[in-house]
Amino acid sequence: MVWVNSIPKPPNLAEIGFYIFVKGLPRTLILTVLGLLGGFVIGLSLAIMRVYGGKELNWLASGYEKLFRGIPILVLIFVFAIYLTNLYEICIGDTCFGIEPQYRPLFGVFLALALRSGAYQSQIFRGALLSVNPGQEEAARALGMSRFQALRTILLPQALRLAVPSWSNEYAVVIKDSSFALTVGIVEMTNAALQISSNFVELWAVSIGVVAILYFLLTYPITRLFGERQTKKLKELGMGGG
Amino acid sequence: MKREIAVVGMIVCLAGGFLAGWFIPPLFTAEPTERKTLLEEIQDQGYIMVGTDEPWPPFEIFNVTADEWQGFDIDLSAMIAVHLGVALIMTDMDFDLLIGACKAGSIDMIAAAMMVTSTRAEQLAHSVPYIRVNEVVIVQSVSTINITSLTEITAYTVGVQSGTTQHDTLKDLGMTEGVNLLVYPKADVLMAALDLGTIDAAFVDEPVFTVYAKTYAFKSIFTVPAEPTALWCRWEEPELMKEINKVILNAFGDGSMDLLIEKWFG
Amino acid sequence: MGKPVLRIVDVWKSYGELEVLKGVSFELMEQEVKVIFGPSGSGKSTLLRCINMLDPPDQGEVYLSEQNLMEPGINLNIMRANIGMVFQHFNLFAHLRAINNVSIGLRRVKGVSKEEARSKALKALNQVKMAEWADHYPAQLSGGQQQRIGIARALVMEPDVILFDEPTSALDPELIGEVLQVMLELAKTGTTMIVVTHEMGFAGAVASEMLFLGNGVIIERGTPQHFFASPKSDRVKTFLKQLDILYGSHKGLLKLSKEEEDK
Amino acid sequence: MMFQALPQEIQDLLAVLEYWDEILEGFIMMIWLYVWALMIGFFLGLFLAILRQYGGAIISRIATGYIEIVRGTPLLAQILLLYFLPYSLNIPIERWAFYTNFRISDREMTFILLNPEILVGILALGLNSAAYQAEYLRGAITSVGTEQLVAAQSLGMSRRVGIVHIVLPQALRRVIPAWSNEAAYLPKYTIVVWYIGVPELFGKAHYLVFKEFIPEATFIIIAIIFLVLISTVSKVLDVIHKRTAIPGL
Repeated sequence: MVWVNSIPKPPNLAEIGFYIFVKGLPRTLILTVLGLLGGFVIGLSLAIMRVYGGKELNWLASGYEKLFRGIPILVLIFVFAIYLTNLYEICIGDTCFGIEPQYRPLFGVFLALALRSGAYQSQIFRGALLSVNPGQEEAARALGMSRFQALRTILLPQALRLAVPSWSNEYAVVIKDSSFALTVGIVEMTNAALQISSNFVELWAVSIGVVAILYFLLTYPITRLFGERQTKKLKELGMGGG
Repeated sequence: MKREIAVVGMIVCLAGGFLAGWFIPPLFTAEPTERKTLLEEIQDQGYIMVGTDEPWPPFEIFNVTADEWQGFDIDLSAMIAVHLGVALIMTDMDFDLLIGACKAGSIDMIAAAMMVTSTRAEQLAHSVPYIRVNEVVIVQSVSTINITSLTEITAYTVGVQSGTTQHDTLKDLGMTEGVNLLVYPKADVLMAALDLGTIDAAFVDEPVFTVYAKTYAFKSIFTVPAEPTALWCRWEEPELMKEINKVILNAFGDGSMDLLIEKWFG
Repeated sequence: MGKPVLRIVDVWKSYGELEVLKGVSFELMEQEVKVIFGPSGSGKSTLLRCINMLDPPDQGEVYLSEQNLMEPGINLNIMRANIGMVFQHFNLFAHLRAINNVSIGLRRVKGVSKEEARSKALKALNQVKMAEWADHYPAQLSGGQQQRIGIARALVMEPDVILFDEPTSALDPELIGEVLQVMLELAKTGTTMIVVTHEMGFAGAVASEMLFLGNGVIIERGTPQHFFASPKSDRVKTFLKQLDILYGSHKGLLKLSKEEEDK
Repeated sequence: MMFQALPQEIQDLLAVLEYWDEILEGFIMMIWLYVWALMIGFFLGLFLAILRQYGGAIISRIATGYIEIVRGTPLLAQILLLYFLPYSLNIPIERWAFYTNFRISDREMTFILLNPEILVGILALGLNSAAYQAEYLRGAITSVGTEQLVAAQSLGMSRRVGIVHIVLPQALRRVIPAWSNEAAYLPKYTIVVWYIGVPELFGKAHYLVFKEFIPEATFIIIAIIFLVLISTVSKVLDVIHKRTAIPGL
């Protein structure tokens, strides 16, 4: 049946939710998880550079932070997703990390999310590293550990635990930012909702409302669980600056 | 610790190189001696990436009920894909970004009811025009607006889709964005805004009006003949364009184009 | 002695399961100084908070100048302005200079004009020997200086009674003296006070009556001489002995402060 | 020979900068939205934070619910919902626009103060920012501690006076570092209003892309504008913070 000649019956609320979930959730989750992990690697390296690196490294890292915190995610997504191929063909050659052209927009959005999230996560980890009690490092060094050993075995494990509450907020930010992937045609949850509304114009508000609820269900329990509970747990353990 | 700094330094250098590569591309633009044509590449990878802007029915829309792309442009692209012996992958993006994306190589071809204009032709190559549609000024059925020339519409608030020829036309007539010209990135937002009454009129392709008039109470009050519509790809890929033109001309020859027009505009 | 300023009748207070006050009653006459002491957790601070209704009691009555504070519909804010309070941790307003810390109560509660409030505040600061620090922020002052400003803040409102909640227990030993000195002078000028403290020397010097609070009830009451010479209850004896071990002989302290007074 | 023609990249940048009037219009529109959104967000956020901290059980729950729901849903969805709310409720919208025209050198420019789209944009951004600012403010209020309010009450101040004159002045100082983060990064999110037809910097960028077809140069310019704006705002706020610092806060 041709859509334009016979408009099908509008879906009900459950069908809308189901469509958005089945169609959009995988892309949203892939982008969020990869973006967070990429941001984690970048953010942790930057944080260590800022706290323990020399003047030059500190300067480099804070420059990176300023750059990626200052550019809107929409512009970043745009530049990375659409002009990535161009960029790689110029810089490296004809291949783009061996990524098939059809997945390049997805890869571009991932890069944008990871680079941006890295800049924010760097701040989170830096704060956490600084709020580990300075006595901890002294005690570790007094035992004869090298600076790197102290960082790896004593400071980082504590700092990572301290970072969990803010990190869960970052998760909420990334999952929402991933909705801007719709501008480059990636069908994640928001785009799935827009597809429904472009088919059934009367369902505009409903489908957008449903997708908003879905985002809420994806973010609230996690930020709640890792945010408030973890903060309480950390307090019981007596960790964090004192 | 030194090793760690080296690793971190490498990451930074990569990022730095990445940015440097952005700003100093001439350093790297040594012409590759043996370059595969896009046509060969498409046949190697087994699919063609076609950029479009959904929704713009009946040219293109993603049908959520059938879970597939539908529309005149989609069918035409499918014919080309079949002819090339490859799969068809549709990529949806904002209309005004299509040309830049195609130039950058993110998509291989544009099939988005894009009319032929001289400025666009400076950027990209167009195929044989496959259809010619009118542009119409539409208003709510209950509206009393009446115009005898397009210039008169400047007295009202008009909505257009960003980056279309209609956008350009009205801007050239001296309308001001945000005051009496409202620009929406998506057609369905534009149509909803007209129905809502935040705009007095909209300026769109006639077939698009026909489709949306099935849902909304709209009427057409003025018709403007427009440029023909064509498919677009990069100037550097004449081989691909030759194949595209072949398919379109064949379709005109064996009557399948008439069937398509009957199916979508009939 | 004049009429009772404060009368507390059978005050009960509990936090959930925990009974903190189990029927406390006493009267406070004008110009009288009462010292309340006892082991931690015996409800001393809670008693003070019950008196100025920051934590209203569950049961019982509190009369300030024969006005029942437990009566519904009474404007507690006005009543509280007549009860000064000095806190263990000073609780100075961190965003205000010393002078404004003292004058803000006058201006916001009593609606005194800016100039008048300032001159009154300066007078109060003079009284606690802090006038030259008037333009400092609390964070720039030592604990003893902060506490003296806390006293001036309570004093400037000209309250009927001032409650002191362990005013020296958060201070370093060398700073305690200056605060006690100020409090001694206040007592001498006839300020009505209730002081929760373990400074037995101070108590001996100024208290007209001392109350030993244990497990939410007044176990023993009497003059300082009574407590130092022959306390009746065993719990008081052990407690005083522990204080002795901690702070040295209270009798010695008592003598010292007496000598100071004589000078 | 080499210097006869400017490099292509520079030519592209110059071609885009030819449209400086469009860019300036978009920039002013962005700042306009930003200032309003920040102000609405601040006052509403303060209100929400106080309700959440000092309201009774029910009011505090309502404020918490609002904050969590807004923080948990994407801004784009909020804006689209708000824009089509009257549409769903069948409330007709009258068309109106307040704007001024002015000339700079030879270009005719239009500065639009308010139209329905801008109103929705300002409201949506403000309502969204309020939820975030409320959380920062609540954190600051919590860190001031209850003891300060107790001390104020012991002087005879009412709860309301104590909150307004003792707790808030301290909380507002403490919140500056966290708040200036929000203030500095809010401009980035104003671009979303382009989806409902506000001619804002990002929309202008799209227009330039379809006019000149030089997306790289256009978006580099847009990115630079944002970078400069955001670093300026955070620098200024930093200086203000240092200038107004009080010992111990």
